[in-house]
Amino acid sequence: MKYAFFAGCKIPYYLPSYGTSTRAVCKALDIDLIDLEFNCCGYPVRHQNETAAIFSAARNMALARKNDCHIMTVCQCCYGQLKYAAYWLTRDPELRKEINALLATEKLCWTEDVQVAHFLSVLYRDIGGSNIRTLVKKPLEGLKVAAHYGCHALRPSHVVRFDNPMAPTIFEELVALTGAQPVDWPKRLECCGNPLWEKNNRLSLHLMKKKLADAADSGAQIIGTACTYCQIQFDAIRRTVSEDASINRTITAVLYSQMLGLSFGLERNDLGLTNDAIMNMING
Amino acid sequence: MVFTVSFYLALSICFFGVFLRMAGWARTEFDPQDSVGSLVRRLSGIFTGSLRILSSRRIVWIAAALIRDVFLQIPLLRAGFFRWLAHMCIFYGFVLLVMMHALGSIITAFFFPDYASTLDPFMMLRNLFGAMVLFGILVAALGRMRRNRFFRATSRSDRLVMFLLALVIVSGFLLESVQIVSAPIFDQMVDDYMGTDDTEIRDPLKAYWAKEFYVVFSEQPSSQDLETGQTLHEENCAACHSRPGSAFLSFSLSRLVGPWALWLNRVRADIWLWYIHFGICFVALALLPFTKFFHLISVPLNLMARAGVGLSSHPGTPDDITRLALEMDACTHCGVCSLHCSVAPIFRIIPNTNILPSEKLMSVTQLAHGKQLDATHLEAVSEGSFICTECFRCTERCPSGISLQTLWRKGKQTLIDRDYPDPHGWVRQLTTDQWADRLDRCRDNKPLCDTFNRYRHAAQDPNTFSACIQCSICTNVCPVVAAADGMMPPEVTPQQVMNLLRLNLKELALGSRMVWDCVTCYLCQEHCPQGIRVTDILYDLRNIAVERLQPVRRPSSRVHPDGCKTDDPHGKNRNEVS
Amino acid sequence: MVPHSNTPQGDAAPPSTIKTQVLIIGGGATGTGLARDLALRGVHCVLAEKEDINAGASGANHGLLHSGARYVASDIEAAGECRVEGELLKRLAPHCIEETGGFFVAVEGDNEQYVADFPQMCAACGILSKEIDIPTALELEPALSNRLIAVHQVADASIDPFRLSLENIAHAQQLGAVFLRDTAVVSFRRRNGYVDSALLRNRKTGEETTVIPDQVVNAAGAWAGYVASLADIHIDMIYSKGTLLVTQNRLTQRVINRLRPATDADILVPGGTVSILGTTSVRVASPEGIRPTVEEVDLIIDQGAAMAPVLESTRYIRAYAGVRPLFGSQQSGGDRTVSRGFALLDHMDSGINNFISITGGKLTTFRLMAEKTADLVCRRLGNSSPCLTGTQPLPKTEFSQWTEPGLAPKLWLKRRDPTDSLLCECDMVPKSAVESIAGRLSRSGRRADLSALALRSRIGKGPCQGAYCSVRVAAHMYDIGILQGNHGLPQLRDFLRERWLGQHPLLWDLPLAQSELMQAIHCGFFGIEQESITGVE
Amino acid sequence: MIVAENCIHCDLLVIGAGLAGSAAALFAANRGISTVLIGRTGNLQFTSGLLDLLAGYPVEDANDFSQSPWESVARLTADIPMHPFALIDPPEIRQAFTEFLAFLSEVGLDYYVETERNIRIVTSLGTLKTTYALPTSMRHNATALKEKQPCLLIDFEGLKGYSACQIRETLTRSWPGLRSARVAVGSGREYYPQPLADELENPSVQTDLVKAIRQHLRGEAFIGLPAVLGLSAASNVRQALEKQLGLPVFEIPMLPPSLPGLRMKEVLEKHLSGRKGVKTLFQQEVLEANRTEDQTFICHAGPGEPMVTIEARGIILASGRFFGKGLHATRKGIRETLFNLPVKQPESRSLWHHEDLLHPQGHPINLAGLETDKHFRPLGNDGQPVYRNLFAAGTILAHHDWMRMKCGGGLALSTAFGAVNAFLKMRSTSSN
Repeated sequence: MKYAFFAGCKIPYYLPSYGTSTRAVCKALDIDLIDLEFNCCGYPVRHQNETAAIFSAARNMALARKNDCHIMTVCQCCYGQLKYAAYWLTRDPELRKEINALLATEKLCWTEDVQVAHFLSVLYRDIGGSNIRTLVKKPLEGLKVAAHYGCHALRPSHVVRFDNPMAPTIFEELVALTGAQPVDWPKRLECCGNPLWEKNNRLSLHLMKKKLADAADSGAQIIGTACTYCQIQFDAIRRTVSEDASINRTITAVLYSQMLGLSFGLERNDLGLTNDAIMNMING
Repeated sequence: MVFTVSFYLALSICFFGVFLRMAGWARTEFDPQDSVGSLVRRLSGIFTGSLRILSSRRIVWIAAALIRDVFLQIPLLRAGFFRWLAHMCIFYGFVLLVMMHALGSIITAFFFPDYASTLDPFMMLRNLFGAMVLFGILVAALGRMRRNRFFRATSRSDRLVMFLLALVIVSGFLLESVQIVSAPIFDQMVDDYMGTDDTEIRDPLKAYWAKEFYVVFSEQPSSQDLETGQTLHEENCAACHSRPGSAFLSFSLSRLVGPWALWLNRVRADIWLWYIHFGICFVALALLPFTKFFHLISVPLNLMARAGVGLSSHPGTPDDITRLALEMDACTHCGVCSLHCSVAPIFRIIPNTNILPSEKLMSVTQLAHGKQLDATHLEAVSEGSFICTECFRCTERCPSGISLQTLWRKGKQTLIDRDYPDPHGWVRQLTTDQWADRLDRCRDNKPLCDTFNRYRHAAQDPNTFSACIQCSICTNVCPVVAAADGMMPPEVTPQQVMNLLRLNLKELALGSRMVWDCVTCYLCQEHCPQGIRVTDILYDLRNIAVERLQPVRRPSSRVHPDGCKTDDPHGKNRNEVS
Repeated sequence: MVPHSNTPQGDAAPPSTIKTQVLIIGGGATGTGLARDLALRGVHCVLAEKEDINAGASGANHGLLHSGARYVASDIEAAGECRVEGELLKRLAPHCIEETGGFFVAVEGDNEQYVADFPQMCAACGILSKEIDIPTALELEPALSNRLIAVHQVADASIDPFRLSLENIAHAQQLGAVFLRDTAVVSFRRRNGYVDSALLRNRKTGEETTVIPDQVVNAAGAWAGYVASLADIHIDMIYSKGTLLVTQNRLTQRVINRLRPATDADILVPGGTVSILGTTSVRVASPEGIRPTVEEVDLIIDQGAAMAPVLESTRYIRAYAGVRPLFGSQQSGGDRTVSRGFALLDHMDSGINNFISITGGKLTTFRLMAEKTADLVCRRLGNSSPCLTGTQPLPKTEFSQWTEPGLAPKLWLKRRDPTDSLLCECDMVPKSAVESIAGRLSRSGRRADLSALALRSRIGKGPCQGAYCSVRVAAHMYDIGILQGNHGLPQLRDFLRERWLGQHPLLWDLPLAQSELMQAIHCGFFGIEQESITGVE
Repeated sequence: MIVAENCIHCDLLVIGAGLAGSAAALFAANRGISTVLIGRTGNLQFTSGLLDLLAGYPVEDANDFSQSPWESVARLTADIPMHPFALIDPPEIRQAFTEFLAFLSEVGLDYYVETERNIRIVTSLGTLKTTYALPTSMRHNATALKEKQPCLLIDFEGLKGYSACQIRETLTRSWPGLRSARVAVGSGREYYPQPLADELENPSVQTDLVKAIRQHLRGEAFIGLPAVLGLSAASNVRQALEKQLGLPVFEIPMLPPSLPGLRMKEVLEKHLSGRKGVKTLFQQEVLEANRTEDQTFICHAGPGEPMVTIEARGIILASGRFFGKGLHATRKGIRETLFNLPVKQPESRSLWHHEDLLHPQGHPINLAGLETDKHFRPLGNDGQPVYRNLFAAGTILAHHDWMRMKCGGGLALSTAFGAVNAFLKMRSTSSN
């Protein structure tokens, strides 16, 4: 099984560990990841110029098509944006013509046949629970995880088609595979607040706070994420606002790829796993 | 005399210029907010800093960088073989020319006491090095012609530099070729070294040189006694003169000019060309600090500086700023960054060159040097800067090792401090009704065309929102509305935005907190019992707002009575109808 | 909070006997206009309206300020009046008028001869009309049918009749006139050729008032015949019912008239954020209990769609019907051919010397009607002061402005008061607006009820037709004390019932679903249809 | 997972995720039938959260509280043999309630029933609502009303559409013991029910609220609050308040979309999806349904366009009425949206509604819908079931005006119950 690995813009500089851990895990599951020089998915520019956003997304998919492989993203926002573009490109011939005309100058062309999948759905759909289970060497016994879905993978459901938008189960099931125990938390489907970071920090943090508190109250030890932005929000950004006492610090955010890697018994360094909290939780 | 004077003049200009450039680094103050020290303080900063590093163990790293990055130019090799090839040919070709030829009397003569420029192997090597440089320039030129993305990276200064270089070399070759055929020089030499006017002796030599050295004489020598000529040659000339054939380029060139040789000799072209050749060399030397030639100095310096000391990701200290200045000076505008930039494709839709790092850097540099840019330009820079997603690719790829990522962050901060933030920033400066007033006052009352049915006009197609049954579920599930307590209220709720649209009061929604604080979590859209694309509509309103509010943001400047920007970088994206 | 609104004596009952120079009956455009006209001449008058402002035809019309072009074929005189009055009103009452301009459009199959003659006919009446080429017309009005054959531009405009009458009466009151809402005439006392007193009764409270007038003006519109009969006077009236539909969105920028001899559903008038389509003309026996019917709705839509196809698919939020008071010696032919000019009757022939009836006419000429009437009245009163309504601009009052669509949200956002929440979401009417209206009403002696508030604002006029706002407004009325005891439910019922009359003929597709929600809430859940639902027997 | 399953096989496909659909899915699952539940759950938010059985009959005295609902049902079915209730034995109706309420309390949403009689509570309009099963959070509402106990009604600053004063004023003649007061939560800015409920789950906010309420207490025996006391943690919120106030606290249902409905939606969404044997496809719809020779239904479903194929041996159609989009009306008439089944309806549109919104008889169109045989199988024009394995349940059925008869909940539950049993019967007969 092969996929073009769509890392997105934030991983290389802001969250390299997501890249390393994903690669490590995929290696173990022998998914081979092809590296193409993708451009930005278009999500960041959508609020400013939707055409630009759709064109960016289309170009990526066309690039994958040229190298005939499908795309695997690890970021909910990239996933959402690519899906969104594909959705409208499929339904709006006028738009498709316009975009393809632009792509033609680079000898590229967008067509429906490029699939865009999120890391989680690749695991869930292509690999399947049973195959993953066989690789779990060191189950994360007793680790209580609040699975954080991330908005743009779930909604708008008719566009992204990731999972049941009102009662999704994929992430919890995948968490369970690692031997950890998914907890049920009321705010699991809500926003992490990152989209407003550096735009309206107060609001951004407020939303993060509510989620952290809710996860903690529901007895979770860590928040499991599968999105670059969410992870950055819950981890890096939370650390930058150390002065705000009202922010819950007991609970940490861990990337699902890292959890899975650990359960596979991979070295924490190969997973770019720096925070000890989770190690202690697992060992103790 | 002329020669010496002009040489020292050029040299001093060069040194002065270099000093100016370095002083420039020390004068750069990026962001008015930073406290940068005095010129002296910072100049000393440069030297003490470099001394400290050079005396530290870091020296090893720097040496390594010198070899890897400067001598072998590995970063360039990563950027592309032909770039590397061109640079290697030009750089080493030229350096060797300078050492063996220009400074021949000093350097070469030191190693080979019987050095003469007209003697092999030197004559052959000189041609070889010259050829290398020319070849390099050729490759570079072709490369620049070939390399096309959505824009041309090549600037005038690029052309100037290549042109000057080529001129130096070509003039050299021409000079040499003319010298080969030059009878006057022959006569002068004979006068100098044999000191006899006896044609009995002169003519055989003349004949021999005419035959073997291709000198072109006005009148055929009377005697054709080549044996005598040869012996004479071996006695007097051979010590300093190899056969011209080994100067392969100049020689073949001399065969070409042959037909006009007599005339050339008569006008003493050799002398003119001599002046021209050196003239150009000195000009080039003098221009070095003021043209792209300077990257000969700045790039290696930067590469070594980088090896010497890392740059903090949030530079603020005077020395940091100095470093940034050096970084910016190290840009050769080679365009590699723009080739790999992950938002560059957006330039296809938003034709704003400041989206492309290679171009944006120039604006940022102007910004850093405190140049007064007009509002339109600043807005363009701001747009470009905030479209950047900081994916780090440009920084990884830059052959000059510029830490662009840091520069971008710094640039954004500077723009914010100069009141040119991204739309999220400036829209918040007014409340939604104030924005509506602004639009009103600019008499821009043309309603947006409501006949679109395209996805991207969600907010302009009544069919997308008129199914609203006022159930307020969108508002109930909205995390932004819920979070409003204690912070600025969202002014209007999602439902109220839908109603403003239905009431044809779009302008009242454009600047609203709801539209700009929306976290795009799509809860409203997902829960709407009528399947209204609430979030998509909010997105679309942002698009419209960016387009329509930007022009009226500063009512004083650049606003026509009809509320359109005087120059509009992406006019093609507007969708007002008159 | 609203000043002296929560004091039980909010209902300041009017003195049981009022002496006045002129008693005006009927609070429509003419009545209110007359009140202002007289007041401006320093004549004291009492205006008695059995329901509320514009309850009759004045409130149930297109809100079209005619350029006159519509009547050039049928009624040259009326056409001329319209032209003059229209221009006058645009100058004097701009805040009630939107100068939209108008199109007369003919589509394939329309009477070509009429189309051909139209320009001359306009010219004959001095009405400016300009031919527009079809592509331009379609560009200006994309909603128009692409089967157009001719388009002429005229100076039609849209007018807000409620705002107009509210401003008129407000100004009259300022100048000392008395306005009695919910007050109907019960009887006149005739004594030797004069009506020397009139007995009035309040429909809601039942309290009676006697008015002793020098002159009586019967401006009861469609009810003029009935009112006259109370004074044993007979007037020939023709009642012509017209039904109109309100769309949810504004479909055109201009007034669109069908360029053909006047008939059904041939005018589409933009009114702020909506468009109004109409009308029909059906002869009815009496002005009472006039309701739009399903058949009329279908007829109007089918006809209108020929002019603007979007009318077939667009969402309608309301239908209403009014009665044209046509004064006429009965003629053959449709009621549209009966003069749309007005009739001023002095009833001398019936042996009464201080009773005048003004009837017929149309909204556009209300001022002229008022002027002529006032002239007669003044002549009788021996008052020689000239009419001022033709020169004095109509003043703007803060509390009458709330009928303007889209105004409430603008002011609301300006106030930026986070506690001033919207009670009506559809048209974005905030608490503050409700309070300003309620305050004014209670100052003028009557406590506001839900319907009165709605009449003077956009409440209940949006797509939800009162389903949500009724509850929110009622709750707020209790909070600020203008509702007490268990009066809330009856008012809620009246309000929703009244809304329903204009709703039920339009219930299919989305509106039907929405009305289902409304019934689920109000009947299924609150059970307001149960009289004894509060357990208070 | 959606993307994966391009084809799902199941015994029973329930179309419509409203109350009837959800109940049907539950009953089916409890009987070991592999079920797929598809539809938008949104409309559950508009339900009051109360489960009516039958408030009274005939509708004119639907407020006659003295009647036993079961007697009313008997009388109703006698008079209107076409009414859906007439298709089920009363014991089955009881069973449906028991089973459904059992499920709700199992997932933490407790209801209160007085099996033999209706319960009556106060609404935010000050009207009295007669119902059968009500959330325990409203139990004391009924008690207080019955005993006309002195009672303090609280409303919130910024919560529009709810006025404690209105309730007091409206009821005060029959219930003098009522007092009302307004308190502020947080900054007192405008509040919408759901965010407010969210706030109230926060302990510190609860303490503030209790403080505020105490100041207004004048020895009342009960405290009535708008139905916004928490969403997922509703019961905790109420108990916390009662504990701190030392007084029974009750909720007063208000203008939908309101919390009681939302709580129901939440638990149904979450716990039906988690339930063994049920697969939920929320926010999707069946776009096209065909039938093979062996009478299996092949349904193409998805969000707006086909994405998954469902093979089912039977279908229960619970797609609701006009608001639920199970029925659709044009100017010309009413049709059923999926199978285009014949819809029993008045001859012409002019007969759909009365001129009086509150006409005591209710509007004829509300009696329109699908007619079925006694096994809940929709009838064709020939009076015979259209398909032997297609059943209908809920409000889409004809001959009931739940809004006037106040029988919505009972209708949904009992018809769902009946339809599932009918499906079982059908399957057992077809299998042997």
